[in-house]
Amino acid sequence: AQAQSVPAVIFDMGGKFDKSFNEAAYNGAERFKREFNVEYREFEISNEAQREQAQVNMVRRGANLVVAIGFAQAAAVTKNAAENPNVRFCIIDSVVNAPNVRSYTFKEHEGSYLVGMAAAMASKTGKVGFVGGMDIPLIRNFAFGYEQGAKAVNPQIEVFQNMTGTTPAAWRDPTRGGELARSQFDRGADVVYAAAGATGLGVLQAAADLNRLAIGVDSNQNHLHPGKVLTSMLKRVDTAVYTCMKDAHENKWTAGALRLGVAEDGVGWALDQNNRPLISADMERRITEARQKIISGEITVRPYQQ
Amino acid sequence: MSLPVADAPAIEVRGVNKWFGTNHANRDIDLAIARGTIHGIVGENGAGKSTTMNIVYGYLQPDTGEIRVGGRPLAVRSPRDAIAAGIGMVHQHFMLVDPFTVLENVLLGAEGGMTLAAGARRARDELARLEKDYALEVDLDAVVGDLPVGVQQRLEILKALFRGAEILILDEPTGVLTPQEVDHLFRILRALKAQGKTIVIITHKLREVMELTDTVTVMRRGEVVATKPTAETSREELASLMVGRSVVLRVEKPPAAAGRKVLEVEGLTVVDGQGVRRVKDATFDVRAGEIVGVAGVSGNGQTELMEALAGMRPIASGRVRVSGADLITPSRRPDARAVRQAGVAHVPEDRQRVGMVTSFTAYETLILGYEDDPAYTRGPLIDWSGVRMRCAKEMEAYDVRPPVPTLKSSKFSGGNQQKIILAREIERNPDVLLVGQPTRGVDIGAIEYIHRRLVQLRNDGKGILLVSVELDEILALSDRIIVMFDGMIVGEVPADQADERRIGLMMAGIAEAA
Amino acid sequence: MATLDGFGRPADVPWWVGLVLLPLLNLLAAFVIAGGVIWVLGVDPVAALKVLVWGAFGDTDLIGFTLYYTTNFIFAGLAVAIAFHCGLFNIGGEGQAYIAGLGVGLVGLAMGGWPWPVVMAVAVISAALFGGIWALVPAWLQAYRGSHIVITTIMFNFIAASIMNYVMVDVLIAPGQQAPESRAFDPSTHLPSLQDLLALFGIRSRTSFLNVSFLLAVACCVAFWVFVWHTRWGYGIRTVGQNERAAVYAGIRPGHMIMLAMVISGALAGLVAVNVLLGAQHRIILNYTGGVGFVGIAVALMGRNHPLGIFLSALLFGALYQGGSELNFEFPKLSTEMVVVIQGLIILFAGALENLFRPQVEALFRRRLRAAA
Amino acid sequence: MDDILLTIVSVAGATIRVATPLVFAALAGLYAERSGVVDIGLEGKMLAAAFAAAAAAHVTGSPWVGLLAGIAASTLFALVHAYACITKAGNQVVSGMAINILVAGLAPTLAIAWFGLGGNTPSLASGARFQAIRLPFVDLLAPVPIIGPIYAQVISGHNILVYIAAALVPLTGWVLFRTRFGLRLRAVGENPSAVDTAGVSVVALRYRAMIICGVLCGVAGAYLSTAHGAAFVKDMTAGKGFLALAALIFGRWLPWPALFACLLFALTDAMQVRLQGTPIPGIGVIPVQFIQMLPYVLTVLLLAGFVGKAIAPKASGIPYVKER
Ligand SMILES: Nc1ncnc2c1ncn2[C@@H]1O[C@H](COP(=O)(O)OP(=O)(O)OP(=O)(O)O)[C@@H](O)[C@H]1O
Ligand SMILES: Nc1ncnc2c1ncn2[C@@H]1O[C@H](COP(=O)(O)OP(=O)(O)OP(=O)(O)O)[C@@H](O)[C@H]1O
Ligand SMILES: [Mg+2]
Ligand SMILES: [Mg+2]
Repeated sequence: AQAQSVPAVIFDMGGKFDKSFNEAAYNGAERFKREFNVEYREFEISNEAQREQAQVNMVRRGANLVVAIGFAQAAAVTKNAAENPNVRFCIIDSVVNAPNVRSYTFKEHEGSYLVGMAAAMASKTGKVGFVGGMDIPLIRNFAFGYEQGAKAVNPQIEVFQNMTGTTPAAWRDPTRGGELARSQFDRGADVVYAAAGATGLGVLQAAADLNRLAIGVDSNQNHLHPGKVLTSMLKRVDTAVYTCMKDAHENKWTAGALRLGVAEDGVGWALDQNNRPLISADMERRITEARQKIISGEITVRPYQQ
Repeated sequence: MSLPVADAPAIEVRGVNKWFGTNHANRDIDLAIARGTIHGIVGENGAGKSTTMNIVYGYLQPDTGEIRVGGRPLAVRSPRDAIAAGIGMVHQHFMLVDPFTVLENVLLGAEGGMTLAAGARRARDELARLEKDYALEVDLDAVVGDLPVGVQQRLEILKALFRGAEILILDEPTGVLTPQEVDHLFRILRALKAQGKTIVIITHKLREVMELTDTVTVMRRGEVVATKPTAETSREELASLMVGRSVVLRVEKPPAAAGRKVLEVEGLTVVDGQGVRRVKDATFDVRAGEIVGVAGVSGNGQTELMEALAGMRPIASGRVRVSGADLITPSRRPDARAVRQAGVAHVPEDRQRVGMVTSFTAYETLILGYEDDPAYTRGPLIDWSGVRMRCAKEMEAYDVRPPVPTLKSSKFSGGNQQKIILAREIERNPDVLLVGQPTRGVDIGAIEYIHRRLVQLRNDGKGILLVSVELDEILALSDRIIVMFDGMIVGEVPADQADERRIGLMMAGIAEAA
Repeated sequence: MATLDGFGRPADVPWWVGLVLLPLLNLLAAFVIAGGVIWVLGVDPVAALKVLVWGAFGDTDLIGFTLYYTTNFIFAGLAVAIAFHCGLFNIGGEGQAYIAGLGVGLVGLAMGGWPWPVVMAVAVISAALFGGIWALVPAWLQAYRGSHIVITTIMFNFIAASIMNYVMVDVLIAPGQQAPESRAFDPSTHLPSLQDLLALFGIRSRTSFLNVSFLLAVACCVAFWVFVWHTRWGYGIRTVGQNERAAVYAGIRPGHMIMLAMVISGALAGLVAVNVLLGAQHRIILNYTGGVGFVGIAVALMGRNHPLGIFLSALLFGALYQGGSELNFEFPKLSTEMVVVIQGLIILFAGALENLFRPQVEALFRRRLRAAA
Repeated sequence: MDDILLTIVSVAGATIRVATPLVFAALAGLYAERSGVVDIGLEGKMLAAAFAAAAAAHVTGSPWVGLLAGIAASTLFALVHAYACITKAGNQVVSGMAINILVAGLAPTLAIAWFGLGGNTPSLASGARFQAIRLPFVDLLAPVPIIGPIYAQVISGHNILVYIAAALVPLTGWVLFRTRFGLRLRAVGENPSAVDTAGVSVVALRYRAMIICGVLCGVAGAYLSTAHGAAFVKDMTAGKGFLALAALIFGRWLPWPALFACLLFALTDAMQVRLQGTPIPGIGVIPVQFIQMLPYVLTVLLLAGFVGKAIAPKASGIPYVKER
């Protein structure tokens, strides 16, 4: 018989309650724990040099499934997966090709396309903004999809873009995020999309302070400032983490790379009572239509090319 | 007895003991100072004079004992209590804030209110009165750092009087003054006494004690050894009380046999970091086999002159030749090492802050400046065991106590530190020796030794340039005397024609009165 | 001791009071306060201490990790100490080590296929050069422009971070990858781990990062001792550090010594890169230094700027780091940041509050000595 | 034309927001260093205050309680520094550094233990933050060209702490040069023995200065996390304490020049946002990293170029000991 699965989750910097990316992963892990009544070990990275040793420590403590949240852990996963062929690894947001690694990536550009449409439709000034976290291809992919969505609604629209920084610190600098958003609002933008982890909280805050609109990311952030968050681009990290843990538990786990888009329900947009008043029926209809067309292939959203 | 009789002494010190770490600086001090008198305190460096008076002033706290003012015990926990009791003190090192104006310095601690404006107005009136009464003229709006020391001292007295001092303590007030300024100070002090104020004056200079005071106390090694009415004692008696034995102050010195010029200084000008010209166009020379003394009130460019000659600071113009070869010119970077290698040794005036690294051991101090000398090195490494051996030998020869090469330099007393430095500089057999303040803070025994050593070096045909603010020392040792004032060499006098009065006038910048 | 008594005044307190007793008391105080913080967080300090000790020395892997961190801290501690000897407070070890990572990384990337001893030699030189040059600029500014080295080295930490970012993100990033990391070095360049060496002592380890750099660190301790106390440059550096005016008097150029000390300091800090990148990570990763330059300050202060002391305190900190990282697994409330707290407390007590117990302790000894006198 | 005005107004607004904590911290440093205590622990005290303020404001929902908590935390560390440097004659630079490191570890440790947010505190609700204040006459002046928008967006619309910072500069100038405390403070930084022999306690003066320093750093930190930002974030001071120190040096330990130095640093920071991705004629797009290092490079250049010769209060950095 297969040994009992002993899962471990390693969150990346930002922590499991970042209201965004890591929190989504945390929710997935908690759902697994609730449904299967299986405890898991967890660890939050607090500096760069820790990642590899954190995974090693989990393995030493008997974990046979290590779920690594965030692309930054890819290198460590590559190395540790090779050294521990009997341990299963999951990596989110990056692809590691190894017989004992399952990789999840998302078509962020597709989800961003949908919220880009929402932004363009909600904008009265014809100017919208984007605040990214760390300046990496992944985040440029968000921006690229967002721009395509906005242009699809209003070809004349102006899209301001700023990245918060180039280090992982860019994921957790809400003050700077707020300043970046303010500068975009000052230039006339009235909707700003934040794809910046905890930094995005500052963007949402600035929008609330200045009575404009923001778009959240990863988790559903509509509730953070009800009426001020137009919508959130959902990235189902929770589902990914949950299925990975569940599959391992049920012995259905396979290695390989999974790429989740709108069609797989891996990305999407959030509509709930918090933003209901902001989304007109017409907006909802057009976004839903676009979603269908992406699934059917009628619309192709181009990913960002390096 | 001409002393005014008073019911209670102005100040009484009873059984005061003070330790600095393991150093017993004051031992069972008992002292009474009569009201309306001028009381002198004499003693060698380190005898504990300043410590006692700092305790009276509340600046230091005694370990045991008590202070009485006007017969009543007074808890002086801080200078504030002493000031309130009518005590004022002018410290050995002035307690002034250089960037402040005179007025701000006077106001400090006696502002007369939360804001400055009102107090300042009142202070101006009061100060005008004091200045008139005691001939203490000072420009209230001048910046203190720019004032000459004599004026700074007047300011210190003014500060004390402004705070209503009835008892004034002066700690070595004359060390930095010219003879003429000393006269002025003494006139002020006598005027204060005439007003009924009590004055305590600490000094080394027995002549001043005899001239000014009513009573004198002698301290030695932390103890009071005697208190006498001045009229009933003599300089000789005081000197032997201070040292604990009778002393010979004169060194035996055969006539000079001056030879070739070993050090030639031409038109030397030194400008400091602030752009002030410290040495102005100095020209002189030193011959083999003679001692040339540089007299002057401290701060008139002697320090800068020595440092420039030693290669420690750049010169603005002029040149310096050693044994006929150009060594220092304005275009060359100052290089103390090159100067040393050219045969110029240097005993700096501030031995602890310049001449040694106090945290180094004695043997490490012994090679300062010579650490790359082949005699002390083996390849890239320093030959420490060789250095230690040599150090032990030289400590023996120079009577350094204790003769322990591994002892930290800071653990030696001032005189012994000086001997280590002398050993280092002399034993390298230089042609020229630059010596600054060789006996400052050194006790009489060591002074005798150092003076003998310098004369011996001169007899061996070395050229010595001696800087000292002690006129007595200059007169005792020099074959020729040059006088510096305000960075200029204002005169040169052969030793046999030198007298104190004449050199004093030159030191004050008053041209040759010949 | 007796020699001074003969001098008429009682001697000072014995040497070991200042060198051993007081540092230990200070260390103890730091740990007591740290224990208090742990207790406030709702964790039993004794239990935490047990985990910490087990985490540092509990098995051979853990010892390996401890010694791996010790290696870093020896380099960083020596770096801070050489600057201290020159009277300089080099807070820039972090940036110097980081920039040196570029030097090591370029060697690692370019020299694939070469035998490791050659790669290591070149990498050591390259690391020393990069780190040394990065330290040279603040040194020059301090020596000739009077800019305070504490502020400039800190600014250089930030500037180094920006430059390395640029290099990592825009130049060296491995193609097709999100994380700003270079591609992995060729396996031929990897430094041999010390498992084999430890096996000689009967210690068997599987996966620690410990590698030959540890031996380099030990060699650096010896070289440091010879350099500082037995060469004229060391003499010059110490003279400038203790008394700059005496140095000028002696003909030692303070500016030269400041630059020399800082170059060596930067070079030593740079060697951290050899241990981490060539010995363990085998690629350049962002912020790989993780505060090691700051730990160096604590190590140097604890170790009284002497290589033996630095070795011992680096071991202490290595154990703290390794044991501290295990703490988090056992007590989720105790983050690895707790180690930074302990480090700060040690700097506070061993450095700034070094006189905390001195009066009382010395008085204790003096009372006896005075009575004897 | 409108565009340029808009940019200027927006950059000026950002400059003021970014400069405020620098001004508090620089003035804090001014009091400390004028009293003769070098304080490179401004950074750590700000960070401690930022954490305490955010945590307290989150728990109580009141920014004022947060501010008090921030001030208390910062002052506590100021007193630790004072005890080490004044009472125990310790090394001031080492003490400051120890506090920086201690707080850099302590704040996230407590944050993780209490909130589990990877070292951050939860986002504050708007009621728990200092809100923007609308000054009177904004609407009245709105139609006036140039002055209208400047008044509305540069002068008005900041939170109360910004206005306090602005008021503190002249206040500090007045205290320093017109009051008894200021006279003594300046004196004790130049020559503590002069103050001591004048019957004024050096220790008490320096402790008082350090308490003021602590309070001001506390406000600076609270501003970061409860006014400008809406949460404590690990390492959120990011060198601001050192920039403030550099501004103080550049400002020759005087309040007005220090203010201008702070504004200069803040301006480079605000410009940085604008410059991102904007091509500069003749150079092209400058990589963000190089723009981001501007304030730090500027600090080094200023220290090297202009203030190489600035004269610090003479006694600063040297412990005052009467008995060697
Ligand atoms: N603040 C201090 N800390 C430690 N030791 C001190 C201190 N002040 C003085 N001493 C020591 O106490 C002793 C007495 O010093 P004091 O200054 O009272 O002597 P003095 O008689 O005034 O000498 P001088 O003529 O040089 O002024 C000396 O050995 C000195 O080294
Ligand atoms: N600040 C100090 N730190 C340590 N020791 C000191 C200090 N001041 C004085 N001492 C010790 O006190 C002793 C006497 O010093 P001091 O300079 O007062 O001697 P002295 O009696 O004047 O002798 P000399 O005539 O040789 O100068 C020395 O042995 C020295 O170790
Ligand atoms: Mg004295
Ligand atoms: Mg003496």
